[in-house]
Amino acid sequence: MNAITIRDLSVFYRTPFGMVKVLDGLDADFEEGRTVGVVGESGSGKSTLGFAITRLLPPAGSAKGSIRFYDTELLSLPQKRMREIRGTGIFMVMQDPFSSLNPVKRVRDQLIEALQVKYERRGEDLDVPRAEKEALKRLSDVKLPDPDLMMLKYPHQLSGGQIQRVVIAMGLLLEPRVMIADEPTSALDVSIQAQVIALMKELQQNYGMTLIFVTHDLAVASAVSDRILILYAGKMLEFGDVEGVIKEPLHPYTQGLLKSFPAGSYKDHELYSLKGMPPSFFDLPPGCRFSPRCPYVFDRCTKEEPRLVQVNGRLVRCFLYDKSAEQ
Amino acid sequence: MTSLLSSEENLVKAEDIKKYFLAEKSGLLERLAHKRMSYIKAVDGVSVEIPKNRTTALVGESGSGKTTLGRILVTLETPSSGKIYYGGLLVDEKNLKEVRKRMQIVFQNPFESLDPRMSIREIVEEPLFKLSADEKQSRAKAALEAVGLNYNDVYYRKARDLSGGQRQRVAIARAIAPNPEFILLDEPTSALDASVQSQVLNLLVELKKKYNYTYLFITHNILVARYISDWIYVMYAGKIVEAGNTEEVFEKPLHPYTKLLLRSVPRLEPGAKLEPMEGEAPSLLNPPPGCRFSPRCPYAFDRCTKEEPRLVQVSGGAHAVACHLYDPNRRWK
Amino acid sequence: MDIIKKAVGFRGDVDAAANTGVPQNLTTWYYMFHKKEAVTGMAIIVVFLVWSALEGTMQALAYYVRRPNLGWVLLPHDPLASPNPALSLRPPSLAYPFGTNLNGQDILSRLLYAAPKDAAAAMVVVFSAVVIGGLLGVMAGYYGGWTDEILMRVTDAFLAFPGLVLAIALSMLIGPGFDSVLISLTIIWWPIYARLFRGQTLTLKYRGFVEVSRLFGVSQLRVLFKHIFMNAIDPVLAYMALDFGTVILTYSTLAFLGIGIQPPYPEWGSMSSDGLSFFPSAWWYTLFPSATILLVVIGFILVGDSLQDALSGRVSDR
Amino acid sequence: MRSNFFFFLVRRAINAFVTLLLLILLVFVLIHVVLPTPEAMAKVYIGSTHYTQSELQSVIVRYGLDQPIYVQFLNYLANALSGNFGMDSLYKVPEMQLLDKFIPITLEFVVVAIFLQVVIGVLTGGLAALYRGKAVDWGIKALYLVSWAAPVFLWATLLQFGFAYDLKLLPSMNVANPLLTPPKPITGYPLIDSALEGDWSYFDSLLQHMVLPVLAIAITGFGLTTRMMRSSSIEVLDRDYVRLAYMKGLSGGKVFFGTVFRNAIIPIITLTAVQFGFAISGAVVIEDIFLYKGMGFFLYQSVVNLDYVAILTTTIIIGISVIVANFVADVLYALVDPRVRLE
Repeated sequence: MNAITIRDLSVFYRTPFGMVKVLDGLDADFEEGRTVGVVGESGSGKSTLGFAITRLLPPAGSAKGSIRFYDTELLSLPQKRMREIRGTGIFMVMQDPFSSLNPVKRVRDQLIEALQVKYERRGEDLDVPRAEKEALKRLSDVKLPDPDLMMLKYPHQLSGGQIQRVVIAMGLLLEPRVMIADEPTSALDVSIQAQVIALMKELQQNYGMTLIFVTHDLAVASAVSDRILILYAGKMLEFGDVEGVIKEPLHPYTQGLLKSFPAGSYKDHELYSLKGMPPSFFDLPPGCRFSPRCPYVFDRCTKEEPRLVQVNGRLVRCFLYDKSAEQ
Repeated sequence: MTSLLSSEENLVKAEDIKKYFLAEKSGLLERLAHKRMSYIKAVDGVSVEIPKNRTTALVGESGSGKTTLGRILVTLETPSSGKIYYGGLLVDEKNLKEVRKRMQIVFQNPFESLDPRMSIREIVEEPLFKLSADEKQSRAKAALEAVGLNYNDVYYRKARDLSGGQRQRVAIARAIAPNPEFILLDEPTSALDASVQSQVLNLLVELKKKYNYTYLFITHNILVARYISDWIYVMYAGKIVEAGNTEEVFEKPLHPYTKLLLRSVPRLEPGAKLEPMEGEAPSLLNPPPGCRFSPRCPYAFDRCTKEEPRLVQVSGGAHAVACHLYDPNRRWK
Repeated sequence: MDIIKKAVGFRGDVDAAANTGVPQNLTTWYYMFHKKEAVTGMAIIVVFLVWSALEGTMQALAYYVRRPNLGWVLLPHDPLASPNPALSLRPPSLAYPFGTNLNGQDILSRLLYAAPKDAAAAMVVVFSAVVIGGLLGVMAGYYGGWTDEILMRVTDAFLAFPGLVLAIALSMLIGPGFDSVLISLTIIWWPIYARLFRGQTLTLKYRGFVEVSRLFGVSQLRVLFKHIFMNAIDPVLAYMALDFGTVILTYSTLAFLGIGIQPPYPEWGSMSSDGLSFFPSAWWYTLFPSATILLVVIGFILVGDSLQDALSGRVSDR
Repeated sequence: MRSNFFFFLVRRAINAFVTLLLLILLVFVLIHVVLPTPEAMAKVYIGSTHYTQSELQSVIVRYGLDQPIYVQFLNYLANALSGNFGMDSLYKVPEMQLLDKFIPITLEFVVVAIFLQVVIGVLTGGLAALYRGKAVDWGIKALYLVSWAAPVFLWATLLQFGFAYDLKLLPSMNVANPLLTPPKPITGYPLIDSALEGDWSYFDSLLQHMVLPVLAIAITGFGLTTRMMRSSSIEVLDRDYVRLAYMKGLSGGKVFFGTVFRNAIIPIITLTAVQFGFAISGAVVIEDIFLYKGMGFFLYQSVVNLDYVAILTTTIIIGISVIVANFVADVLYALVDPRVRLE
């Protein structure tokens, strides 16, 4: 069963220079209880995806298409119903820990706020001592040292890793069915990143949550996820099981990314590097968006936009695998 | 003092560098109130050697003091105590200007390190301000072409109108234009996208081969450090915990921190389990007694919390570690 | 292309979108010319400034060639005409679009005649304040320590005087007249710029390009001017635009209190003040001068607001 | 770390005091730049054009005007700090005695006006931010533009004519009905005194007379607050913690009042201290128009009568009140923002 089903999703931003389409015709299924790593460089539209699903796009953004949460169509849902899905249905962990928590409120109050929402939805009254106990329990679940001290702190007194744990604990309190993590570790140190990743993986398994893990780092994605979705300039280029994507990548972009991952020493080999840089949304190349950087580019790539095709149980958007006749 | 690491000729040498920052405002008022001053010990007694014509990597997580140490080595910051030798010469007030001419720096964030109002040409020509206009232009041109930018395409543009990768190339061009010997690269690729990062790494390798620069490459990414460097220093909480020939350190990491760090780095291996170390880096205001890694160290024994380990050589000089586990006398102490 | 990034609101995602190859200067201008408020504001300001330049030149000419009537050849009537009871307090008509005052002088002509003085006041005060405040603020921020401490306490002391009150006291002490108003306004105006520049300097001085220049051995003067002052000025620009309006307001209020340009020369504030006693019946007498002030100040605020959005990139709303 | 908050307070208090000293120095310098000779000073102290040479000399000796400049400054400083600003040359009473009467009147209505202005500004600003880009936002923008860009005297005049002369709803001038006997001064603040003494008819009259001047100040001042509140709210609305608050499933109202408001209001505190200074400036004009006999009115009269001593004394007093307002704002700021308090 799919927890989230996305069909033909496009997201637009109004800018002083006109509209830009940051996600273009995205189709993707996120199966219940599994982890999907959404990987893309800056400007690929990866963060936009999370905000589109939770309908928290900035005022300049608008989404078209269909996003279903189990059987509920989210994009046409009235604000009030959407609110009821946020929190207990879908929860999101933000990228920058240092702006993730309200700076003027104690951790305790921010956690209890979340519990209030949960109890309200269950039609129960909030019992503060009980709620506090529950919050404490969750804080120790996310392996925060001295949870009772943590409860009384203000966000600026915590480290980035601690804040991400508090936010994850908040998510656990709400018991969401889908958790979206928008680069939750990119601001953290490697050793803390490993802790957070291990924690998320463990919790995802224990609670059977569906996890959408957005990241720019293919290695991080491969460490957490079951499936990997590669985004490039607003288009999905490849989607499949992590084994396949990492071991035998199909799309030239995925291949390039994997090969340019630093390994070994400069004395032994030169790092592979893709030429050029990701395109601007205002000036997208014709045909395949990756074509100007692609080492295998041929005529058709610059003329026609490739479709998604299925190869070995994976989806890939590349003419190398699309044997259908030229239009 | 004998050489710690190698028999190679050292370009820069620093001895027992300490840098303490005041942790809070200390005005007249606090002094009158006899408030005890607390210091952040960003770098606490560190000695490094940077071999000539080699790339030395300085690896550490945030708060390890790696950036502060780097800034001290290029004289951007004055150490609280300690000595720096540049090409065998003790750096002091008098020869500061001379020494500075021979070193350059590339910062992490290319959005911060280039003056947004200046044209690329002005930026690259700035360090050459003593030369004639013609000379300046030809040097700037050569530098920009060397980093793979087309002079005629970019010289008139403003830094803020370039992409991250291009800006970092300009920053490198500015660094190489005055023909330095020593270049400090402070996380030059961490702000860049994966596909652009490898371009810049390759460029740096290529430039070094061509011009024989000595690099000090500061990074938090241990895999990048491994790729680019010949020698490596691993810093933790203001101390150097391990140092040595890059290959050796990666093949046979000795310090528990280095070992655990290598195991926390996600690799491109699906299903590989990360084994994170526990806890967080200590506060530099009052670091733990003894070894600073001891609270997180799975092998810690009682001596670790009492006595600070010194950086000592192992395996014949190309590898050094600061850990009591490798002290042959540990049982008796 | 910060504008686009901020316009959209997310940090990472539009980075690539931002890289359009369009220079940022152009984006700022593009924004300014595509936002209705900004265009309205700029239109008002351009009309005001062009007229002031024109009329100001005529008045200067009139002064140098000693032919006073040159000063009002561009105006429908003589703004300084000698009192004529027959024309007194005429309501707006075709001949006198804004009516006449007690002395029978044309209010429109007097408003137009006074414009250059307002424009000059705004320019002189704001620009001198930027130069003085910029110099002191950059120094305080860059050198820090006691320099900073002393300069900031002095600015605090100046800022503690409410502007208008200090201006009143100062122009009383210096003596009446246009010059003394300009001097006293400048004296009260620079501290806020010293604050602004200091704040900017504090963030700029740790930026990579400043540190690198130090390493190069670039002269301190060049670092202070080229790298710090020039970069600090961008965010100050929007504030300056707003401030032109504020100076005009304060200048008019002083004139309203009878400080500054003395009769018979017209000034917007004193014209409103004169008209007050005839308000309900001869409404045009005080309303047109007040409305002129309102319009010009709104022009500056609109431009300042939009400029602030454009420069800081805070355009996430529309 | 409470002690740091204590140090913060002490440091701010010292800063305020140093600023005060500098302010007095500034005024002293001003006087001496304009009146460089002892004779010129003495003439001002005498306050009339009819004096003999011996009178002039006696004034010079009495006020120590022939002493070295630093001694004069120290004397001036000592006097100023003890509240002795000398005799008023016009009224021939000590300056403080005059101001004692005028200061409370001005403070009373300015404080009420500031309060009103902050309330209007915060509400409209928050509303505009919530409905940014919509009609509400545009309406509020138009409103605050007109309020902000209008010279103070325009609104005062319109209000006076509209409500007092035309509709005859409210009194057009004075602090209170001159036919009523004012209450005995206890605190010096008429509003408080009349309430304390139960003189409700006087209280009522005070309130009625206060409405228009308060409105005039609040109307010209709230624009700045609205603008600041709008932009700070928009900035806060764009923060991740607001998205997280929505993410928890909180309703829009709860997110706004629980999260956005508390953070967006922080810059308003500093602004309000600045606005207090503006309002006192505005009071000079307002009090002149409404013949509201407070400090501003007194200042204006002194300008008309070229009463230098009174002008400078009033300036110092106003400066002090602004310094105090800034200090209060600093403290409030630290109380609202834990990042400052616990740093």
